[in-house]
Amino acid sequence: MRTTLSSLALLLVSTTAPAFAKSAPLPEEAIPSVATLPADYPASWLLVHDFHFNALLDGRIAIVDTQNEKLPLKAQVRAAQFANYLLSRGKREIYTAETFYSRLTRGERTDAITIWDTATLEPKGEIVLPGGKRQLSVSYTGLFQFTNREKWALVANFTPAQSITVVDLDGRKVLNEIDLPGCAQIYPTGDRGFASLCADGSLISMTLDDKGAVASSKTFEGFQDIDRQPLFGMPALVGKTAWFVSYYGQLQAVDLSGAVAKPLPAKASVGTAEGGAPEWRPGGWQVIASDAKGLLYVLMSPNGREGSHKDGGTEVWVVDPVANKRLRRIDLGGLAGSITVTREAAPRLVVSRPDAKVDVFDAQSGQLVRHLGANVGANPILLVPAQ
Amino acid sequence: MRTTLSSLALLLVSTTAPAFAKSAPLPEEAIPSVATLPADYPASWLLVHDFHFNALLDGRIAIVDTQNEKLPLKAQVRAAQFANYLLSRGKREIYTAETFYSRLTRGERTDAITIWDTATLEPKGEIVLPGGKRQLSVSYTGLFQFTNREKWALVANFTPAQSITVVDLDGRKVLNEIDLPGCAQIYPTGDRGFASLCADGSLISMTLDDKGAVASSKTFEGFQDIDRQPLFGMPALVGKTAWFVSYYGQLQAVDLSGAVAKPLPAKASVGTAEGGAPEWRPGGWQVIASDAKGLLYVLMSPNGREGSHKDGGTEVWVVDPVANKRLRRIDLGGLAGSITVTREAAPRLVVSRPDAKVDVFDAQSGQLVRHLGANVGANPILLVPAQ
Amino acid sequence: MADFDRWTEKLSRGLARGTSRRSSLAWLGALATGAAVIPALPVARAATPAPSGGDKRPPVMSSNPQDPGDATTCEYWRYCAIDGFLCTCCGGTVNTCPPGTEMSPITWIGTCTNPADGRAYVISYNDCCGVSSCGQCLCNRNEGDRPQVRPQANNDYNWCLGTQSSIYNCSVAAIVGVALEDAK
Amino acid sequence: MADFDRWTEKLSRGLARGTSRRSSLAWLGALATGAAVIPALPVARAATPAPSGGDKRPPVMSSNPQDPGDATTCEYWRYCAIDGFLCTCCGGTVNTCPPGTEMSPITWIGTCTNPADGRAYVISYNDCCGVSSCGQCLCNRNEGDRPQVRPQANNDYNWCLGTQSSIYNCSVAAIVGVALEDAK
Repeated sequence: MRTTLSSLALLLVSTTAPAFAKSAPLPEEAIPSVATLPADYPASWLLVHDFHFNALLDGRIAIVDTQNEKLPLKAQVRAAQFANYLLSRGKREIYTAETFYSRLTRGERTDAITIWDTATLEPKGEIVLPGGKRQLSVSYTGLFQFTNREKWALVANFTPAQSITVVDLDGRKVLNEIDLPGCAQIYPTGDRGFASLCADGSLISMTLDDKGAVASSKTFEGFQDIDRQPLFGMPALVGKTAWFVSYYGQLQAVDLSGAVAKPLPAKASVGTAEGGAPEWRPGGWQVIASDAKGLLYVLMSPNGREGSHKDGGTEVWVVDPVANKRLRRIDLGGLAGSITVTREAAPRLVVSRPDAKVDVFDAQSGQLVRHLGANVGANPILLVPAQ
Repeated sequence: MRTTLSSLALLLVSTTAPAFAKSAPLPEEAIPSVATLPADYPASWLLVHDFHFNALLDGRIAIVDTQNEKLPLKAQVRAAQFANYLLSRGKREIYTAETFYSRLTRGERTDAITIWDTATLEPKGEIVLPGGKRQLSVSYTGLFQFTNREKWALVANFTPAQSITVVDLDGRKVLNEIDLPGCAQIYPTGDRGFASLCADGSLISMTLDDKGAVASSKTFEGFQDIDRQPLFGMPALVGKTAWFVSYYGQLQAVDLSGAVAKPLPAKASVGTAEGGAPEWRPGGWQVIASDAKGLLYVLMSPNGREGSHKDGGTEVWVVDPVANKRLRRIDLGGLAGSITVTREAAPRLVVSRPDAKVDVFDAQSGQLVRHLGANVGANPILLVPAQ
Repeated sequence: MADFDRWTEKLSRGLARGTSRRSSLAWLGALATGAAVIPALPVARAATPAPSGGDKRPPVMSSNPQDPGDATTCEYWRYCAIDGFLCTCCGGTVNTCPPGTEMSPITWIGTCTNPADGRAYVISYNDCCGVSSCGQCLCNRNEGDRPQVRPQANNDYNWCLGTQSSIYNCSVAAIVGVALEDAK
Repeated sequence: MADFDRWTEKLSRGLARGTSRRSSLAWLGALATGAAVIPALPVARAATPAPSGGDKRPPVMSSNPQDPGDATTCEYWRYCAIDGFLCTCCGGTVNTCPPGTEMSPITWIGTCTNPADGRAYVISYNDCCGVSSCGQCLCNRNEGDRPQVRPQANNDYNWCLGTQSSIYNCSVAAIVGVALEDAK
């Protein structure tokens, strides 16, 4: 009798019930059963990029509830091979820009944007990106951005020729490709445009027409001094103002609210402090964040020197950039690589550690609120608040 | 000047040479440069399945030199999504049987065998397996086997309907599919056939014709008692005799040399010992190995009880199965999950640990020879000697 | 699912879903051989390393004292024959798959003794599919696990079968019945 | 490679291959601004966790005393601006890709000071491509690393470009020249 019938049957074993109370047995449970998420994620949630160094082609977005110290991981979304991602709160969609090969590591390359429903995390659609040119690099928010009121997305390309693909998310199609030699990172401006940083230190700002073609372009020379004050690529946004921080702690603002980006004359600094060896400098991957009041939070390394800018930091310095005044220092009790600040009523400073642990601090008092443990992913390098 | 010219230029910095001896500078080094392997792997090498639990779709075969404690990892071969693999010494080829999706985790499924050159590890060809039915499970050697003097391969399928796909490796094509309801694992027999274990405890042996169809089939009832003495799925081979070990340490042999498998009457046992709690039993993933003299090595757990059969073991017991005599016990100094024995002049017992460390012992003396560290992969669950 | 063994599918779906459960179980029970004795206390994890080490999680207990234990640990009673990442740690629960995954309709089953009521329950270990390895709370226990020749008693298979994708994310442990009527 | 910026490609290939190296370097050297000061001693690893922890490896030293240090550690002098898995630990060497991979023809470069001779060498950090993440000896150092607006000075890019596959396995650190002629 060579059937699975016998295998099933032999599983069921005779047991003799010991002397327990004669309660009713636990009920049978409904399967299949699959959880869903609220379509609108709470302010305590983050979309964390688990970059997955040991399997870069198998990265993920971890959806994380920072208020839940028992079960912070709410779900995982595929984010293959140096992916980038966006959340549209209005459309209740997550977008991943990914790269695939027909044989995992070899064969035909396909770049595509996948559209995921925020509640079910089921894919709703896909837009293939032509040319196999999507920029693959350690995760920056500026490689995939909305424009045109989240109807469109801009994708950075690097072959190493640099360009931007304009995608109509709602229409599920690619609109245009814009050559952008010598410039990197995308910062959306106004209704339909973006700014980018260029190799000579300039900032370029382009507006787009309704076909996704360049309508106007303006260059601001000398925006940054890449030799003396290079800027970290990811700024913190205060409203529509992007605050960049340099390797040495200088703060520089760009107004992105209008059709054309406007570098602001206001400059500030994170300040200095004793105790550095040789000095305190910003250090880490995602080193600057803002809160709803417009304060900036900068991750600081006490071992600042040439090459320390990705080493991570042990303190967060809180700065009022308008007053150019440091308000306080938060001791993280150990090294962190990335930081963000939530928009909760009581804002939280969330930090990820080199050992994949995530900790939550009170952004105002600087007190530790809770440990989330190493329970959200292998390499949580980007922390993006859901609100 | 927004060009990469400037970016290159700015990299080159003025340095003033300190007071060093005026030796010639180190020469420039030739690039590109890619290493190759010897086409015939030495007896100290293993093909280790790194199952990669944290990214199952991105498993690998690690090619490991167990004599090299500094750099044991010689190369990695793709082994995607519950892969299986084979090495043909004669053809100097490695075969991987893998599963791919067009969008990494979703989309169109493709099962395929890839043929890799042992020296360059470049793919030489591919044979697509139809039907998306390849068995996906934790790695067993019996899911992908040669027959017909390594000209053909047999692939286990599970949907959960069970069948075997017959593949002509040299002709790069699929020959046939053989239904095999209720049976699992492939053990090649004779020139062109295989045996398999079935759910009623029988062993079935089939011969194939030159088209890959079943020419004859013979069933041996009562080969194993799955309730009282279930056999681990992977036997150790002594010549063409397969020695299976049961969950309780009974040894059972099958002669696979002829066209039809022949269960041998000879039975043996790993024996018993004091100090178990409650008793010593085989435990681990790859729990039995042989040496060139025909001795068997069985990984033993001191905590043997129902369900302990995959818990790993702390000792290896060496048994002469023909004399039914235990010769010695080797203390592994900690838990191991898989074992093998090389065919080196001085045979080595190689064990992998739950923390991914690999250790090498002298198979004769039981003395530790060297630690290879956790330097070959994340989850080394199968250890296959290259000779 | 074109290649399914229809008979097997129907049988295992029936079991897994709990539909016609009582009759299937009674029917199967009549054939049961009473081979293995299920230990009352869960044993240790098997020899697979924990993923990304971290602080110990706070326990996740059910609100029902008749279902005792921490569902994020391998020692929880229902996990007596599980092999994989615990869905409780992955965005699901002990019997619910994480968002974005699909639960396998067919599965392997175990028989685990609930220490609170002494009953042996039939547990369906359904896999959640279509998202890559969760990477959290890896657990392997093998009480009642038998070789691959008995598929429904073997946890080495990837049971992401009959799903759109065979990619494995995590495993749940759902109660689908009490092992024998006379155990009540 | 159809989409390559031909000018960039030619320049960087020339540099990376060492062909016409002397003339390119002299030409580029004339434009050098002397901005960054390369520290003489390598600094610590960056904040990426080590992969599968294990026993410390025995050191792998070159046979040349003028090339000192252990090529399996992040502290080796040539790695001053590397980011990735060290190919020495993956089946390659400090300047050779592992079997089965393809070396990227274009790359980022760093300028590292050799503590044995005090010279600043131009190091080409070519990526090895077509096999998934090696997973051994992860190392990130950033001396001279600049933002992504300067691609050849930035180690955040996946430099598996112009290769058959963009899948990243590990990185080598090959000497392609001495930074300035007058440093001799």
